[in-house]
Amino acid sequence: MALLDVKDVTQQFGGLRAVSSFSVALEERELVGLIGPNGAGKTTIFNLVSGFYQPTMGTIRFKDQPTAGLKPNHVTTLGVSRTFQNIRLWNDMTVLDNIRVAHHSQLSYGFFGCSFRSARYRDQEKDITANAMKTLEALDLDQYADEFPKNLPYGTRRKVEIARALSIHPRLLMLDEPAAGLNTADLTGLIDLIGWIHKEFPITIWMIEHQMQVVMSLCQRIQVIDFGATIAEGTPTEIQNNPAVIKAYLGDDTI
Amino acid sequence: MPWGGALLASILQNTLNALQWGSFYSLIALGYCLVYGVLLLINFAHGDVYMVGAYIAFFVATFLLASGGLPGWVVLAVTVPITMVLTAAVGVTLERVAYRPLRRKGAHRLYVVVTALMCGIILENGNLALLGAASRAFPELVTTTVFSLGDVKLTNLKVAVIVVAIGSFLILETIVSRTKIGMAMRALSYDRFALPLMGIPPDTVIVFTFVLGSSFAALAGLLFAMSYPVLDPYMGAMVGWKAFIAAVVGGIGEIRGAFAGGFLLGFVEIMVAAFLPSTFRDLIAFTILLFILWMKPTGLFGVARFQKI
Amino acid sequence: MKNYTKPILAAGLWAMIAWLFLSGRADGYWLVALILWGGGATFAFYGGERAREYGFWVVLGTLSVGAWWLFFQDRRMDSDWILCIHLLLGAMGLVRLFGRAAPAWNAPFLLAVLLFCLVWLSYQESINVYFQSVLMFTGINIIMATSLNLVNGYMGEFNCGHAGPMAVGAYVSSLMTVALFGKSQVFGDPSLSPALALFGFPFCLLVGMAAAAFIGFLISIPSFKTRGDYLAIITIAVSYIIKSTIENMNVIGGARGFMGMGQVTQAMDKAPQVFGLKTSWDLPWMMIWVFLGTVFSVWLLRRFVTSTYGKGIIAICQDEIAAEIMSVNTNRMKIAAFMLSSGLAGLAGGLLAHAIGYVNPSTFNILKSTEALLMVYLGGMGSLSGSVIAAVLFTVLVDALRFIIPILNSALHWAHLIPSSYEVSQVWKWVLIPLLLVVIMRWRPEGLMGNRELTDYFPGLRDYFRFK
Amino acid sequence: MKRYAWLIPVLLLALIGFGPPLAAAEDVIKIGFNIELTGDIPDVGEASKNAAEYLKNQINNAGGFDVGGKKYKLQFIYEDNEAKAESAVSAAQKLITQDEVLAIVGPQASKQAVPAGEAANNLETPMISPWSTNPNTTKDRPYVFRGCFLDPFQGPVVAKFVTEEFKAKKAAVLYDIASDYPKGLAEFFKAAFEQMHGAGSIVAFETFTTKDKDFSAQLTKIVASGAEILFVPQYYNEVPMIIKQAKQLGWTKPIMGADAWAGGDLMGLCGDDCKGHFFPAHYSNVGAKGETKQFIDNYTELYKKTPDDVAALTYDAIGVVLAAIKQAGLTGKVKKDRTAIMEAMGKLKDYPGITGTMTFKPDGDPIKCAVVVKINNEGKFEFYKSVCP
Repeated sequence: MALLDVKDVTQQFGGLRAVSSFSVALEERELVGLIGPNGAGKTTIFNLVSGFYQPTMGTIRFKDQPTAGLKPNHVTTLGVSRTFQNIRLWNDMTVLDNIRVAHHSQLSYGFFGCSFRSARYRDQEKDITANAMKTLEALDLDQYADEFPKNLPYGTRRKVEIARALSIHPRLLMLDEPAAGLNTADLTGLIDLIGWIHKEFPITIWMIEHQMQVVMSLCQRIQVIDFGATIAEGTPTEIQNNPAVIKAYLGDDTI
Repeated sequence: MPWGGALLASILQNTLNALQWGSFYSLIALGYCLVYGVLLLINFAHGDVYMVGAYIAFFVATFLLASGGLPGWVVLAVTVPITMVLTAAVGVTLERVAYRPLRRKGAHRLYVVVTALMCGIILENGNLALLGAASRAFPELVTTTVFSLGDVKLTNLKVAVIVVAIGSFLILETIVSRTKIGMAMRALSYDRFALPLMGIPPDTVIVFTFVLGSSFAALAGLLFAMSYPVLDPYMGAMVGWKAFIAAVVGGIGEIRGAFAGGFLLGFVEIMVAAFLPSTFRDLIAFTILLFILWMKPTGLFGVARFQKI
Repeated sequence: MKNYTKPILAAGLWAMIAWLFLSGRADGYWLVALILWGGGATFAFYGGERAREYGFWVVLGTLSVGAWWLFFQDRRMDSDWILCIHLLLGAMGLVRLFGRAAPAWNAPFLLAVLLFCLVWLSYQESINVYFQSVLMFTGINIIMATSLNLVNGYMGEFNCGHAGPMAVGAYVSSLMTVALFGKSQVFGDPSLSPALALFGFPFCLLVGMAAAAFIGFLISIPSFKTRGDYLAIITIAVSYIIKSTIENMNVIGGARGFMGMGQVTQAMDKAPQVFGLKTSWDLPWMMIWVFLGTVFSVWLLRRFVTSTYGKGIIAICQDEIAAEIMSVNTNRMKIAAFMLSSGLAGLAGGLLAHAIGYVNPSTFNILKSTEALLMVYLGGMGSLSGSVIAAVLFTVLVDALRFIIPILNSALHWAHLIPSSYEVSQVWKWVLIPLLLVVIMRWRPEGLMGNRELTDYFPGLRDYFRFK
Repeated sequence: MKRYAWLIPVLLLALIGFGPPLAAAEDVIKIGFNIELTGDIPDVGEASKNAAEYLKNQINNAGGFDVGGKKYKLQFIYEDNEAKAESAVSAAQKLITQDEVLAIVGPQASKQAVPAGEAANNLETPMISPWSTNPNTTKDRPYVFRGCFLDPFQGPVVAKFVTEEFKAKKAAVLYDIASDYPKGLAEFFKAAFEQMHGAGSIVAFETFTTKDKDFSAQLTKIVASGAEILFVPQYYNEVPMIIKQAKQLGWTKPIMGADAWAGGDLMGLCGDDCKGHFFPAHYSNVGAKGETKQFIDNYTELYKKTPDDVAALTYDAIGVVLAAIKQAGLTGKVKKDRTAIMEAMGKLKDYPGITGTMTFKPDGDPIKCAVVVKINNEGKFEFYKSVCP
């Protein structure tokens, strides 16, 4: 049984078909890449999986459970977590708070719990903080816990965002162009980091990326889409030599 | 109860009333909309700029009447441009003194909005403090003629107001969509930082926007003063808020939206007062507006700006 | 700055002591006490690190104990003000010395002493009814500003109809108290003994809060889909609808307003008789309720926004999409924020109605909402202490200008700066206040506090109160 | 140093507490004015202040006010209530406890007078509202008085007048629902008129909201309703617009006003349109004699406008307070004096005011006549008929 099972999903925005009958099945502990030219519909697929859009057609099942109609926060609770193409941290909250708030859907105390500081409130806040600090330490970010993300360098912000996504112990981690905007030195660090996460945590990683260096060295399996439809699938080496992929990226020089 | 012909006459009469009343909302809403479209700033002082316009028109007109012995229509013809220029100067001064420094310092948008709100209060009470409490009567520049079409009564002023409102809308629409500076205005609303890179000075565009908005507010103030000839310092406050509501219901930032929203609000208010118990006018009018926003959360003509994730 | 503050403060202190002595306001005992006080302060100003740390507070602590002792012994007071200032300073000293043992109790202890001082001063008529009402309006404005800050500051929405839920809270709680404890044309005789008013009043306020929170719930539903300026319109429209509805309800007075709360607040004085304790105490109960209400509001809001649960709304403000995808249930948080904010506005309204003894729908017009907005943005979006400071500043300024403008007028006339025919009237108040705000905005475009708290600027204050 | 920053406010607080007590001058009579200097109806506040200043200068220039053989200077303290209910309360409290006035004159409009009356009554200070016609202002409040007739009196006066004068059987009303005074008066008029002509004789009962400028929809309805008379119980600044718009929509029948028409510069705003209409007033400034004429002439000369009802009523209200002070005598103890003044005021018989003679009923309302005035062709308010209770 696949962890994430996307079947024939189509997304229509007015007249524009952003994704057309896209299917994928991700197994436990896989590291899969999703590539394609700009505007191919990659981020839309991520948005569909994380529940931000509801697919026009098709089904998405996570842990064998349909996610149709669920709100994004609900999907997160099931164990899907993600990062964003252009970093979306809460800039006026400390790094530690950023990670704590990501635990929001796990909170079981409500408004009255937080106003009366109930026992459950205190326990949970303690657990959350401990867990957040553990994640920060694991990613070597603990010295930034009280900094504001807006004051951090770009590479560190990327890392904080990954930490935020990772901190809630997801089963599926979706990385949307984690290497965008990084310099070469950061890039090597990022490849090591993703590899390390994949090794260290019981987690499936699904990644959109343009940097071939990252994709080729990390992914076990790559799926290529163009105009919302899959055009190729296979191991990195297979993809590298696939004529359809070359055509999609470089254009059709026969015309 | 009016039946048959009487009902028809009543509907026609109220339609005319609504067109006149909606014209004022539209004219003021256009000013809100211009500034909002360019700066994303709700210029809450706009209603009071319009009040200042009415007062300037009053002083210019009384001065001209007193000094020249000119006929009314000449005075009116001279008053219109002078009022527009002077009021535009007030609008631009507000922009220079209050909003621009904040913008330069990168203040949050809502701080500028609240500053605008405060500027409005300053204008209202400054007027009261300097000119005294007495309301003023606007001189009658053009003799009001009442035309009767059966039971429906029409005045020359009413027709003029409606024509001017529609004309202003057409002029503004042309400026914004056809001229070079209009293009710059639209560009500015999309990307404030790219515009200077294209060689267009954004401050010039902003000043032009304020000139445009304030001078049309002045026009509205002048016409308002002619139609409802009692001027008081607080006359702009309520109309200003309601015109803002109209602009938003139309879809703020859209010229067509502001125009349509103004007339819509005028229609709803007048028709509710006319055909339902007038006691519930505000209640029903605002419920209808809420319902419209519920159906179309970005207003009648507004388009939700797509946010890329 | 650093070099001059100490001498100025010390000189001011000694000048005050000298003046108290020379004007015959301090008798023998108090003179000794004051000199000890001044000496301790000077010692602390110029002493070394250790003196600064402890000496000052030790002296004040002793003095305070002395003051308490005197108070219970023979009430030898020359001035209630001296007593109260000593009590406050002494309490601060005690907190400073022993407060680390149980930091959670520091703020409640200080607030209790402050409340005692206020009640004592009003009981002794050292602060008159007018000053008491200014204090009450300050408290009410604090509730109004801080609660609006939750939505406008922390959540980043633009609610400009805060007066709407206030009106609902005011009317519902007033109708309840009058129906239960007062005689009126609408409800006839009281249904409960007026002697119970003291205990029933907070309950009625809670019902008013609940009704106002329901309005908040109604506003929050469109906020799922609608944001920004469109939501602003919805809030304005709701407040108009509320005002208009009340105006149309002739049963409760309509535009004429509703009254009768005065007898209820007077009935509170008789409360001790319920226990068979006949006292002649005439405590300023409304002031006590406003004080408690203010503390309650700030306390509740502070607890809300410092919890991870409440920080969800800050996440919505800073990036709603990220908040939604990263596990915040945005709809539920919006409901919570609007309900809390409106509920507290209802509390402010209920207290206002009882402090004035009269409600009128046009009290809750757009100007009231504008005042609330002014306070929030003057204090800074997302800063509770900023809202508190702004509310205090605003209320005090409004009433201080009553005194300042006539002085200004005569000064300007004396200097021949304005023609003798023109008088600077109270109208200038509403020019000066907004002007001040515009000037402050130019100087600090993020409001007085930005989105930081007082303790961020003055970390020393953490000794007295902590927010977490 | 920041550690001691808190000392600054503490010291300031201390200084306030130790501040010099206000020196109470012996030979001064302090009267407070709680009036609408800003807000919706600033004209009203201005007129009250003018009338008060006029009276004060008159008495002080003559050496002061004589109580029990001793001359006192008058000191008037003007507080602005911003035309807001809560400000009216705090202004009243300030006047009573901070300035320690003997009595308060104002507020003028009922919206402020009702809550301020509560405060004054609780603090046991006599208050007289010159212009508030709402019954609640004085109801069950021994310390609160008023200087004018009430809405329950004025409504029937108007109803009776239009019936007799215009033989009207169907009437229309246009009023501001969000304002206390017009609403109350409209309802009293409706009740009285329907009592005379049966239910349904008010063929149009139309409303608008404060600060509205356009009444065309309501007026269209009124014109179509076949009413013979239009009753407009509005303030002077709304009346011109209503009358103009009514004319433009084809209304040719008479329009009847209320006493608030005379609250400001009606004719300056209205011009020719208002001529020929009637309204009940507290006094008429045309054809006045004696002290009334003297007041009108002096006031007109001083402030370049004719005194309106508010000015005349305020002048009378201060006169009533002073007469009561003279009768009660002064002991120098403020609290005792206030009670004495209140009692003296209640017992005042036939006080000869410029707006007519006044005797207070036990609830603090005066027994007073109303005058129906006609706006004549010169724009003057001409005496037409006097209606007494």
